[in-house]
Amino acid sequence: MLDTAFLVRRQNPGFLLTSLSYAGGLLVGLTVSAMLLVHAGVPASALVDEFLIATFLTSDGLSQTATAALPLVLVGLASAVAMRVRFWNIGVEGQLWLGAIASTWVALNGIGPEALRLPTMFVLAALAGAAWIAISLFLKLRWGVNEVISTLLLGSVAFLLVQHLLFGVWRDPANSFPVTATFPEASWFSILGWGQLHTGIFLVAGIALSIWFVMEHSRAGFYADAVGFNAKAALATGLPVLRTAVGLVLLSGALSGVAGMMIVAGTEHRLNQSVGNGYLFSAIVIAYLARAKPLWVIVVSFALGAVFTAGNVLKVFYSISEAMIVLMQGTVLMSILMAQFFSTYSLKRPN
Amino acid sequence: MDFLIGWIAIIPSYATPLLLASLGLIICEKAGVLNLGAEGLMAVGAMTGAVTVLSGADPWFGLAAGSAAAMALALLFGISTVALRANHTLAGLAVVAIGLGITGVVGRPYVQKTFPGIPNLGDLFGIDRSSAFGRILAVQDPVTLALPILVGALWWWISKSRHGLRLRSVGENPAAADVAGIDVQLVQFGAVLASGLLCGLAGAYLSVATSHVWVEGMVASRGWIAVALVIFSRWNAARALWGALLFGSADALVPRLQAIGADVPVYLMMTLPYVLTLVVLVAGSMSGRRSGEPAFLGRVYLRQDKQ
Amino acid sequence: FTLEGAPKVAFIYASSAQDGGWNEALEAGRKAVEEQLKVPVAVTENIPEEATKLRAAIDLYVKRGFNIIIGTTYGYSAPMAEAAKAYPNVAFLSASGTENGPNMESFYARTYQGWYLAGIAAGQATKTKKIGILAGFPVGVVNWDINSFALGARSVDPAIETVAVFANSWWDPVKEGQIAQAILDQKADVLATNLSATSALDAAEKAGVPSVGFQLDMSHAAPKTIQTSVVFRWEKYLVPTIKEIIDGSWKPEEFGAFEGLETGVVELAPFGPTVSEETKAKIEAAKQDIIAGKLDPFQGLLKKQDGTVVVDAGGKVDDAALWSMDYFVDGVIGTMPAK
Amino acid sequence: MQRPPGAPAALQMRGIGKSFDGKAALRDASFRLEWGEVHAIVGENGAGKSTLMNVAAGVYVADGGYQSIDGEAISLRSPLEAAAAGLGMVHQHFRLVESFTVAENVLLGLGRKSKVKTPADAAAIVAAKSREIGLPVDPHRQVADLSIAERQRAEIVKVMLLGARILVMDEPTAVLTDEEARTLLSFAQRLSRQGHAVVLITHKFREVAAFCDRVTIMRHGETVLDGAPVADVTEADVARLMVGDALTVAGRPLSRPGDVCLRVEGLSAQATAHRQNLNDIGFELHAGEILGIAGVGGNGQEELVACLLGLEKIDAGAIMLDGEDISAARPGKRREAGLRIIPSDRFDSGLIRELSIADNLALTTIPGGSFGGPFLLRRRAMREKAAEAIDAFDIRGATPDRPASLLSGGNAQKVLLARELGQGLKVLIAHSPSRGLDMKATEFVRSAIRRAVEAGAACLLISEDLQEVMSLSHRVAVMNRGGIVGCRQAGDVTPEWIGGLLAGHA
Ligand SMILES: Nc1ncnc2c1ncn2[C@@H]1O[C@H](COP(=O)(O)OP(=O)(O)OP(=O)(O)O)[C@@H](O)[C@H]1O
Ligand SMILES: Nc1ncnc2c1ncn2[C@@H]1O[C@H](COP(=O)(O)OP(=O)(O)OP(=O)(O)O)[C@@H](O)[C@H]1O
Ligand SMILES: [Mg+2]
Ligand SMILES: [Mg+2]
Repeated sequence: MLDTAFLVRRQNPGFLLTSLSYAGGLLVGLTVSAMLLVHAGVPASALVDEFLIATFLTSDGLSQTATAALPLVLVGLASAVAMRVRFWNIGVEGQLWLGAIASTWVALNGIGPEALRLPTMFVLAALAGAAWIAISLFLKLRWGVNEVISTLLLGSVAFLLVQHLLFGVWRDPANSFPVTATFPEASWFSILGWGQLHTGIFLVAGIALSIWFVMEHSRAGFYADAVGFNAKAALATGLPVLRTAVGLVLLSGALSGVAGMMIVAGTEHRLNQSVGNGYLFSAIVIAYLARAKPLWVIVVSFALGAVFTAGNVLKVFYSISEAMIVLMQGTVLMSILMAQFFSTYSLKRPN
Repeated sequence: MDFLIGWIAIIPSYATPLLLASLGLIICEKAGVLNLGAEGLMAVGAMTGAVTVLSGADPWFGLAAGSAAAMALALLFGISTVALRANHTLAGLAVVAIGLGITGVVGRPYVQKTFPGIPNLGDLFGIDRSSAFGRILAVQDPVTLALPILVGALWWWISKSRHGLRLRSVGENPAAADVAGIDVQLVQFGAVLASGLLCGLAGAYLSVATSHVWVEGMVASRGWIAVALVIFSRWNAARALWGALLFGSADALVPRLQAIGADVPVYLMMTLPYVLTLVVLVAGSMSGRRSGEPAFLGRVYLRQDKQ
Repeated sequence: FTLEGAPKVAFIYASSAQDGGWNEALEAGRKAVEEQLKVPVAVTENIPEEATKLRAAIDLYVKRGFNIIIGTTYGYSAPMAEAAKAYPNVAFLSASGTENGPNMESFYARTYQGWYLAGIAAGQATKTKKIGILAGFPVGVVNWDINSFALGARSVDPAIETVAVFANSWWDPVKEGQIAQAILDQKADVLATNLSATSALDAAEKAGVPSVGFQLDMSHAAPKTIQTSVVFRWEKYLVPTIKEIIDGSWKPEEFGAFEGLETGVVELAPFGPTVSEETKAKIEAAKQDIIAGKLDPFQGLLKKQDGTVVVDAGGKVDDAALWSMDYFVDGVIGTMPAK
Repeated sequence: MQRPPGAPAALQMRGIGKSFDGKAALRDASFRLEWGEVHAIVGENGAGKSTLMNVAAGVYVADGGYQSIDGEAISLRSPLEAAAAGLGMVHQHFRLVESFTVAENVLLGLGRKSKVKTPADAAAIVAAKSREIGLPVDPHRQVADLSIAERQRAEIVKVMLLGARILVMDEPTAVLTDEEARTLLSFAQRLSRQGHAVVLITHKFREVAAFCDRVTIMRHGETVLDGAPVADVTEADVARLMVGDALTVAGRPLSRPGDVCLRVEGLSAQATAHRQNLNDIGFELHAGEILGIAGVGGNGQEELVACLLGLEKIDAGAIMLDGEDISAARPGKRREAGLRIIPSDRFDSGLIRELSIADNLALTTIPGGSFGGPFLLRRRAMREKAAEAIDAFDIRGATPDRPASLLSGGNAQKVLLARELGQGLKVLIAHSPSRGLDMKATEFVRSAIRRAVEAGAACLLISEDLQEVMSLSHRVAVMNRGGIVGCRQAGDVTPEWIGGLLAGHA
């Protein structure tokens, strides 16, 4: 495989080959993971019975997956839209924290009329997320500061800001733990009666479909592609390059912010130190595997949500540790990536 | 004065692991391979180093074992990115997941077990601690002491030597390197392994040299800071030294302020290393320097592609 | 409260059960429950402090017939309370939790009592009149340990000052070692850790300074210099409580279970070689006084760091005020993060 | 210095096939290079010239066929092996590391065994070599700061220094001035007379006629004429063999200049690290007129285009289009006013590789509101429009949905023409519009421009190809060191006049 001399790129791998290599990578990754699990003491028979069935074929499993997927779709989209204009948003978590802070502020202080509480939280969370990414955007546009580092560093700053509030004005007054008081119910998405799934799903569906429509069928989406692929040519052909890039980057921040709101208003109903953790990894993986395509983001988010659900089942019934689950995620991801080789290149020796 | 001496003395222990990892990443990225896997590589180094020492080996051997184990993970990264041309960003994230995961699984029986670490200069040479300089020097360890030399050597090797020229050419324009007779894949593999070595050493340094104990997740995002420092340093080993010292000194300051009871908003103070790094970065960018990013960083080279 | 069905117990941890500290102390209690009560006990680790994830785990357990569920972090408290409402026939015990109900009890230990005793040991040992303590986050249950430690030392010599630093993490041994150094640099000659990692004790041992551990007996980390550790003995609470739940005689406390030296849920680990007989006697006397109710670490006159009076002479800090303790007492040098 | 017949060929290739993922670039191609000759390879864009030589140089591995160097059969696996066998190649797309200096690039290429160990030593031999072959190169400058022509010179000097016995040059003269091309090619001739073998890929027949001994012609991946002596073929033969039919050559547009369309006054821009300064440039361009700007690349042409288009800010002066000052307007606005451009690098600032041909064709009109309103995009209409353009401009290998990256150079240029010569054109800026194109494609481009000008457009033709400038323009200006140093009616232009104006050039 290292034999550079014979490696050629397939010009048009086709749907079948691409799907096959994905499936093959997935299969190998899952097989390795299954072996790890069996090694860790999970009976092989249980893998199918409980793990597959509990995750995919029970109502509980599915509703958990759907609930977990909601913020994932949002951060996946956030990462994807920024990726479309070649802006590497490594600060998804930071913007998510800002969105969570903004919505918590609205909820705890009862800002605005009760009927408009959720919309107010939504708007402010989006603005807060956008404002946070705007710092990195400004630094990049004004002085060319690399956004990878600025979003990464600002992500840490955002988390410390959350801690500042949780250990300060928002700490639980009765117990002084870093958890805010539970929000009044006006700031909750209502439960739909299927597990913990809540009305936030409509908001997420609306957002995801709008973004799909914008990216694939609108002029803005067209500009985004042009700008992302070749900003210089886009400028030379008269496209509004700056406006497009700024718009999409701010949208990315806003989506992350809304993800923060989705978490605190949808399932947590309070803010604590751990609700936003781990979303960066998910966001990047989702956006990449979905190739920044909005509809695929939805699909991959649900797949990842299912992985979380399955992980929960394993943790609960087989005392499988988080480390093992993280290891399996890494293994599956790595094997999918490696398998791409077979659909992207072919090895052609002289005859 | 005491405050200052204590502070200065502790800064290297903050900066050393960051710097070691950044140096590894710089070598790797100079060859065009974007490496986001530092966190995972460091985790493997930290765990292996600790487990090795806990099984009775010499701490120095623990450092070596940590490096070697991280190199093994780096090898996987190399196979995926260099040989199989997988996406560097995602493969890096996969390395983080695998590194964090495997250490949690394998290291489980070794959590919170104290073991002897490497001696510091005070122990080794009986340095007189009466002067400020003596106090600062005595608490350093040989690894830290060797670092400036390593930085200097690496800087020279990368930017002045012919090997460095070859390394850089691969990251800048592999097609040019290829026709110049350089084995692009081989150089990239070497660079990836070097990053494994140094990131593993950085991780092992955390467990074996600094804390003498291992717990899951003890790298605690230091790998990501190293990734940031690489950009901060504009892929320059010498500047990485200043970056690590800057970050480390700001990081070391906050607990010391707490310890003297300074009335500061602690959590806002803790943002200092991040904000300061950003400010210096912006100041650097304002002066309009080139970013130094290797032109082909993170991209896939295939000889038979249409150029 | 009566249990429906055969008793099945589940422990849910937020991180690894073998963390060398808080979780491992609870693990010891779990093992005792398993051995002494002969009931099936399941363990789940690494369920993050998020409502969805915890709730999913609880649901899975309940569906499988588990009816005694023990959560092990304050972050579980509120979602557990919601689950308790949804499953009235399942018993919930919440370690360091804040919610209680007809089928839910939060439990914690009066760790400050142990820390007061440790403070006496430290106060006896210090020559520089400065001792130090390293802690995780500024929450009530941690603040009272710091304050009580300082007060215990001051009971030996009112001139003693206590340097307190928060690591802003529960598990970062690297940082803890570095912070330990920062405290030692302040000329503290006794070093206590309120965290699970041993690197602070290791630093103390290197510096030849007496130390105090927490949660488990940490003498292995500093065999020469450790004085003692303030340890949890959760089996003293868990075994009888779960027994009551099974018997049907359980009645959750209105404000949760909050036991101390008197039941032995908190105690001191065996003393190390540096503790003199005189000190041991002093500590034993204080311990008996606390058990007898003659001594309370937080009795008046108690002043805050800035000099304001918390309680006047003759009064004492009540339980509610303990839980919301967000200040350092007089004699502590340190920065309380935010007000 | 021909060797006696029967001596082994310097390079022999027989029955070479090479396909890229099913699409054949070479089918049964053959080539025979003798020691002591300069051998031309000519052929249309995409005929497989570069591919064949890349096979010879070890960059591509052929699917099958026989290959030998100096009589010894070889099967190359890497450029290194080719270099070891004594073959060096100047690639069509330069293999230079931009962030290195010229000397460092040479040092890199010299490999580990060379006696030259430091950039300073390398600089010395670069300077010596560049004097010897008459191509000026400053060894200490960073490649990133060099113009295309300078890079070409650096690349040639580099390969020369590697000491190959067989030298392959892929379109080395495409971006050189006539003078430089002559110098280089006479050097190549000298080399061959010393017994080396030289391959020259070119689209210019005059170079073949003047400097080459034999010529090989390729079409569609096959060799249609295998090494005939140059004396035996005429330009018409070559053209016919290359294309399969005869060419008509377009001359100057048959139109009389009208009103002033574009007026540039006192345009100045500061130099930066990557940029030549522009000083006080002024000219007028009339409707129905072509104003040619001749000059050596790197003398401010790129910068002038960037300023006219609005990609770079100007420090002083005015750009008036139809009497309106557009010097502060953004590129989109200038386009709306009727400014169009064919850039020198098609895929750098003209086309977007990854987008489909339909998208590329619609790129400039969408901001103005075509293909849907302010929000929506009507892809079907875009596709239909593209299909028409593909037909009208005879864009080979194109369908509306194929990415532009798959087009050959000539066809990519046609996409650009189809777009830029469309509605609303008033002023066309054509920068080296036929660079790297074969004869047929070149004629197509020139006649398209001619037609547009005859229909009333004004054209600023910036080119390093003197012949192109002189044969198409009504007036000719000469650019040197960031300024316009002279301007004359086409009838009064002589090569000597231009040469004199350019003489100041280093
Ligand atoms: N690496 C490659 N991958 C895919 N296709 C290629 C590659 N290299 C060349 N081709 C294709 O092979 C054919 C021949 O290309 P080649 O570059 O040899 O033509 P050429 O004769 O040099 O043309 P030009 O005069 O434009 O340089 C073209 O269709 C081209 O697209
Ligand atoms: N990768 C490819 N897959 C399929 N067809 C291709 C591919 N590349 C080129 N072609 C087709 O081959 C023909 C010749 O293209 P080629 O790339 O040789 O152009 P070129 O003139 O060499 O380009 P340039 O001048 O930029 O080197 C075109 O008709 C083009 O559509
Ligand atoms: Mg070509
Ligand atoms: Mg070619």
